[in-house]
Amino acid sequence: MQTQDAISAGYGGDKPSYLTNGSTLKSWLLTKDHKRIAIMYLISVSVFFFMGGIYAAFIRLELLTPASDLLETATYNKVFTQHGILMIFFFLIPAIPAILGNFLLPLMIGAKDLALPRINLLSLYIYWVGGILTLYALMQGGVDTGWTFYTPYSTTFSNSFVMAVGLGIFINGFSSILTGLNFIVTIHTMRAPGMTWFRLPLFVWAHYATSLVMILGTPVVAITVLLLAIERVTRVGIFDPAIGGDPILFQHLFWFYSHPAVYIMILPGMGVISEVISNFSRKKIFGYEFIAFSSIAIAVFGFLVWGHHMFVSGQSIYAGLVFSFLTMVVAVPSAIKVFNWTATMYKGSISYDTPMLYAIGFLGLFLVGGLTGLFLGSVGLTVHLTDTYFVVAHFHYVMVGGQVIAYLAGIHYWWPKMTGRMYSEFWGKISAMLVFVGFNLTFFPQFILGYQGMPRRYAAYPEEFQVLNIFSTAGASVLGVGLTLPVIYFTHSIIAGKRAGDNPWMLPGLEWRTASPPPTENFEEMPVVTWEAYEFGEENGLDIESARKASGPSVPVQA
Amino acid sequence: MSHDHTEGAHIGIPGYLGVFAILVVGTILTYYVATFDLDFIFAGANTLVALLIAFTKMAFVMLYFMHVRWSGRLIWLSAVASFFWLAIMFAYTMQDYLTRGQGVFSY
Amino acid sequence: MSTHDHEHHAPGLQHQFEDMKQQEESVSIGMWMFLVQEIMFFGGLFTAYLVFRFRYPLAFAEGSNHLDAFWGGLNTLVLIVSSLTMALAVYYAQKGNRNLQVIMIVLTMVFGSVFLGVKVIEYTDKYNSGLVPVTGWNKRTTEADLKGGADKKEKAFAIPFIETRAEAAGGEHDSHAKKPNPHGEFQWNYGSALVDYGLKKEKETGKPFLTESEKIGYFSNGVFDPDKYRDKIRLFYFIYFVMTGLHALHMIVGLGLMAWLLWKAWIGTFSAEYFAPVEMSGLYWHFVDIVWIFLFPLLYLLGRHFIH
Amino acid sequence: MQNSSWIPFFPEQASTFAWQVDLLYFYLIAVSVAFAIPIVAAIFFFIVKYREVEKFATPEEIHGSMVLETVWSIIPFIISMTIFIGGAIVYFNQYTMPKDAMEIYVVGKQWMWKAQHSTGQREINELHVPVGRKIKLTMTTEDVLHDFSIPAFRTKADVVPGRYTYLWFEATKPGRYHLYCAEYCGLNHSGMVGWINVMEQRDFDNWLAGNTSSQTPVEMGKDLFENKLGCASCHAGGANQRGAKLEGIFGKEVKLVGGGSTIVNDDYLRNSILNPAAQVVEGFQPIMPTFKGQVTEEQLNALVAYIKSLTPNAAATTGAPAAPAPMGN
Ligand code: HEA
Ligand code: HEA
Ligand code: HEC
Ligand code: CUA
Ligand SMILES: [Cu+2]
Repeated sequence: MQTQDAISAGYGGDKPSYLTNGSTLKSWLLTKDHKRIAIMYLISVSVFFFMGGIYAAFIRLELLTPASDLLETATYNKVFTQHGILMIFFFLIPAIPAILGNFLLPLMIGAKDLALPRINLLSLYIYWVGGILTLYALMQGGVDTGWTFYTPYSTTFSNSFVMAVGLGIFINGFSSILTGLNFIVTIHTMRAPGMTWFRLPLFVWAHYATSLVMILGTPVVAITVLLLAIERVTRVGIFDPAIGGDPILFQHLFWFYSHPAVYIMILPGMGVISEVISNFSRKKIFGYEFIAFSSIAIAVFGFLVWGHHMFVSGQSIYAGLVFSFLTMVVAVPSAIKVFNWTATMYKGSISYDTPMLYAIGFLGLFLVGGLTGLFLGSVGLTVHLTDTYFVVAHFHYVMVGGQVIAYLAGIHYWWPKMTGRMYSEFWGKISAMLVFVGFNLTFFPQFILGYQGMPRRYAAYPEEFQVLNIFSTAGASVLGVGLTLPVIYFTHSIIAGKRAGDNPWMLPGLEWRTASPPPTENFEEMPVVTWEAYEFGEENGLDIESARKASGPSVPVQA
Repeated sequence: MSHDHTEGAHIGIPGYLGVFAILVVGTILTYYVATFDLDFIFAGANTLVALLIAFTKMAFVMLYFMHVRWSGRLIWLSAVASFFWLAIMFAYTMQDYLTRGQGVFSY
Repeated sequence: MSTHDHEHHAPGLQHQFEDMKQQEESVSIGMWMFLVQEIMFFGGLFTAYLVFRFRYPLAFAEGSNHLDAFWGGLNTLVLIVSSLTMALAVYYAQKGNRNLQVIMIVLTMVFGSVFLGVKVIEYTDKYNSGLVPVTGWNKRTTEADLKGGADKKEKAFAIPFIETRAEAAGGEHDSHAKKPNPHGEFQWNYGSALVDYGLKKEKETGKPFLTESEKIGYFSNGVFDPDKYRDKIRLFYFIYFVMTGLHALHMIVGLGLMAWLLWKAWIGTFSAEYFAPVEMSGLYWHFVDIVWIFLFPLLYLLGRHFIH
Repeated sequence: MQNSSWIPFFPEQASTFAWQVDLLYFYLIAVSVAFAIPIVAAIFFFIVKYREVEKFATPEEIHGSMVLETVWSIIPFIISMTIFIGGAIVYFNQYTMPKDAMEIYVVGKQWMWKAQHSTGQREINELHVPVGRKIKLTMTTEDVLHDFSIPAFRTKADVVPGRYTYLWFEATKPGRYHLYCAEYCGLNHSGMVGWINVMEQRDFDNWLAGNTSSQTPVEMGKDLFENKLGCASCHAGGANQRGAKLEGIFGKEVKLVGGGSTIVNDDYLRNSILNPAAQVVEGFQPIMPTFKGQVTEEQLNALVAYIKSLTPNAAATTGAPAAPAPMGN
């Protein structure tokens, strides 16, 4: 089919790119092309992110003053619950895997598509159904249980739309399961000739580990939410203490998934960071095998530590000790990664492009987030810290400072590949700075608040906490501006951005060896891989000389 | 990866019938054993026997009906891994219930 | 090799694959990953079962004794037969034998339906004897219904020609305890034989027989409390219904899958080269069978040895 | 206030194991700094030193180093074990219940804390304890999960419906410390706060004997209303309060749910406190708990006196003068 669209095909190709191969709504909604599905995910996930962000803005505004004056407690409770639910289940979990992973996995391993394209499309539809159901429930009145849905409040006491939202999360879970399933199959069976396991980009390894967690963990939260829903409808169930049930069992089942899920929320980010650090230092990654296996180790050991969310819940105190011990063990693979990333930059040729700025930000923020995770894993200390703002600060450092920043790094990094156009470097850097500063200003004070004892999920708090809360709210405004900028310059880039060329950064990865944006079948010819991962020399078929001429003295800055 | 299920007919009709017979015998056996009180061996012996039979039956279904015997390493691995993960869930949940309020921490 | 203009695909080869082998391998790994997912899904329920069985063993045994092991056992056999026919369906598909393939799929569906039919009988029985754990979901009976006795029997929601064991045993088994149930609440009219047994054992051996949780869970101020005991049995029935209910739901999905497969097989889609859908549906069917292989002893047989 | 410590924004240490928790905290901060500073320094050094000088240069390859990998796996592991052991020791101290402790029963309830001393005294959202004595709390809840949390003592524990959980501490300094509910429990979770009053043993004995102070009835009522009984958590005034407005009601007529109305007088007030569900004011939910058995006659009188004082010239608007409060002096 010959579609002559306004956007011309990518450079070098005489065939339409995936973007121009059909422009009807149907050609998008019924596509099996992983790249189009990724773009649709990008749009949907962004919507959820901004909704979650607006809730965050309301949280911060309410906490500007000690009394619950802007929002009444009832509203506040719904606001933070919905903030957590949207951000975790509908933004952060799908963010990197379903957008960047979907788009890049086949490209990186030299495949025409994911192994099961129809399942991929199905997972998008499931995500939409789950999302729309949740949004509908939020509009009907929302939920106020906290994103953790602890029983018996959620089963018997809450008057909000627990069922509907639970159902939304249940459905959405299957989207995540199917994505993970698809990735595992694809990585096993779809690698191009010569693409051995140890030539895979670390992004792929990270997604492999993530997919394991998705498959092994997500069904458990599905059944848990289902049991909760049944109990809510029938008014009888295994979590009901009145008949001998155990509310703490809910916590076990919930965290069996939700702790590993925090690794769903960081491993893909770590994959992105491995790519960015190595590629923008033009340096082979230090300790490839260690980074690859530490991802798997995190995924596996991550299943053994869920009880660290329940140190004061009334679980056995011995269980607390065991879980604390294992929590310490699982921190080691993360440490290995951090050290290897740092070592990679040694003797590199480091450029300061926006993705790299984000990646460096990630290193610092994940360090703080991870180290404070150790505070929380140290059981005697957590008795004091749990359910305070220390926890809130910890998880925002790893989730926002970690995964969201990695996600931004990745979006900037692969933007030219996805759209064929450059974004504005100048504004990219400004926004990276604003996000970094705003983020720290928002969440660092919360560590101090937490140690002082300010409990989380409080609409009103004692006056002595106000000063630090004002800092936090101020920071959130800066952060909000920093996060709004990309929307503007990315939109501008789609309309009027400079053409990027196929390989603007002269990188060796397979994804850079096809047109930008890539054609529907990804590669003109089935690639044959003869080089190791992260080798930057000319001998690997990179035409560096002419690229240098074409790119001019430095990266063009345009406003 | 060696994955050769296209070769078809692994154990033939007699083989399938044989497995079927084992499963039926297992079912009858598990029912029959359950009516005896085996607690004199040790508490919970009945449950253990029932589970052993169930596991045996499962093994036959998986190996022959589901062709795991002729499948690649990855299939074996995923079968084993899923039980391993179940074991994690059981073991670490139960370590809470089994040790509540005991020892130096008893109240 | 450039493949996009490769028009001579093998039947059923999808565009993203190079050859049939790659496709089959992908589909099979995908299916197994799906099964792993299913195992974890049921795993959550088995954990719940484990926890509460560990806490209230006697209540669970007592509850289990009022499930009908005959029907449960029969259903196990039925499922095993259907597993056999399913395996044979795959076998004949591999052989490219359309007719036998179709017959085997039909047989599988028949046995699957028999299984569900038996479940209906069992559920009905529970409904009639007030053993559904949800208030209001049991048969509502009044004083008058009970007094009416035998002639009122047809008023019970009964399946024609089939008498469940509890009904057959009805008179001697539970006449002493039948209480009216005007609101359809969960009932337990069968006493507490096992707790008595346990207490007797404790006296004889001097060793604790009841668990700590049981001592709290069945007694109020040291006196046996039938209401508290009933609640623990209710917990068992809750788990029973959720587990078997979800299993039955999987059976229904399986039957849908079979119907689709039947149609495909009927029009002759499958051949010795291309039969992956049959094989994959088979994997699913066997998985559902395996779940039942565990449900049967855990739910129906536990505590059976106390009867004698 | 809590910030009276020598470090700004640092909570007061007021229990025997507070210093242990703080020590662990500082140890962890030290570990964090010890790791963060070199890593961040290295990053900055590298990005400056090895910044791009030529576009698309291909620096020499370094594959990795087994020695380094081993070192930086083992060192963090050892350090993390010290953290674990430190945490375990502190945890042991926090959660081994002392045998010789004074026992207090605590019941959580949406959204208040009820405490009962072994001598029978009851308190709401307040807990009076003597300094230097081991106190063990035996806790449960009537409805959902709550969490009894005292930051100044560095301890907390969830309370779980259907069973007991336990907490102990030994306060080291007299004072007034925040008590929070730290497990989300619904609507008024953030209002489920109170105070721990640590007193010298002598004051505590006096307090137990009911000889709190020589306040006037109105002062005493105000204290009860705002602090001791937590009335103010619902009747604090403002637009969003859940309880009825009490200012200026005395002597007025109020409309009741189910039709009818009544004049607010002493008896009505008293009845509203002891048996709130009997006469529910129009426009409100019958959520006010009964205080029967929790307030002494004397306190009841003080409360009535205080509520009356919220209406200027209350005595003038009603014929009946307030019952003289039998204050002990
Ligand atoms: C992306 C998400 C993410 C990630 C990656 C992590 C990572 C970690 N988390 Fe976090 N966590 C959350 C998200 C995340 N967490 C969320 C959402 C909650 C709250 C949920 C709720 O209640 O609502 C939470 C809560 C939480 C708790 C419970 C707190 C409480 O409620 O009481 C604990 C306790 O142990 C904990 C620990 C850890 C640890 C040890 C790690 C480790 O994996 C971190 C490892 C990283 C490092 C250690 C840094 C790098 C290492 C070095 C620089 C070398 C030095 C290292 C050593 C000396 C070992 N987290
Ligand atoms: C992916 C996960 C994720 C992300 C990205 C965020 C992002 C943010 N979160 Fe969130 N948060 C959670 C997950 C996340 N959070 C979870 C799980 C909880 C626990 C819930 C619970 O207890 O149940 C929580 C709870 C939580 C609390 C504690 C509430 C409480 O316990 O009472 C606070 C308080 O400050 C907070 C703040 C923020 C802020 C300021 C951001 C910012 O980073 C957001 C920045 C984004 C935007 C601001 C949107 C983009 C910009 C615009 C739309 C422009 C307009 C806006 C402005 C100009 C301000 N969050
Ligand atoms: C959980 C919330 C809550 C608490 C705590 C509470 N109240 Fe109330 N109170 C209410 C509500 C709601 C009403 C209105 C409905 C009613 O009359 O029962 C009310 C009504 C009253 C009235 C009647 C007001 C009128 O306008 O007629 C009085 C008097 C009163 N409360 C006094 C008190 C005192 C004194 C205390 C503390 C000892 C107290 N309340 C604690 C919720 C509360
Ligand atoms: Cu009670 Cu929060
Ligand atoms: Cu965790």
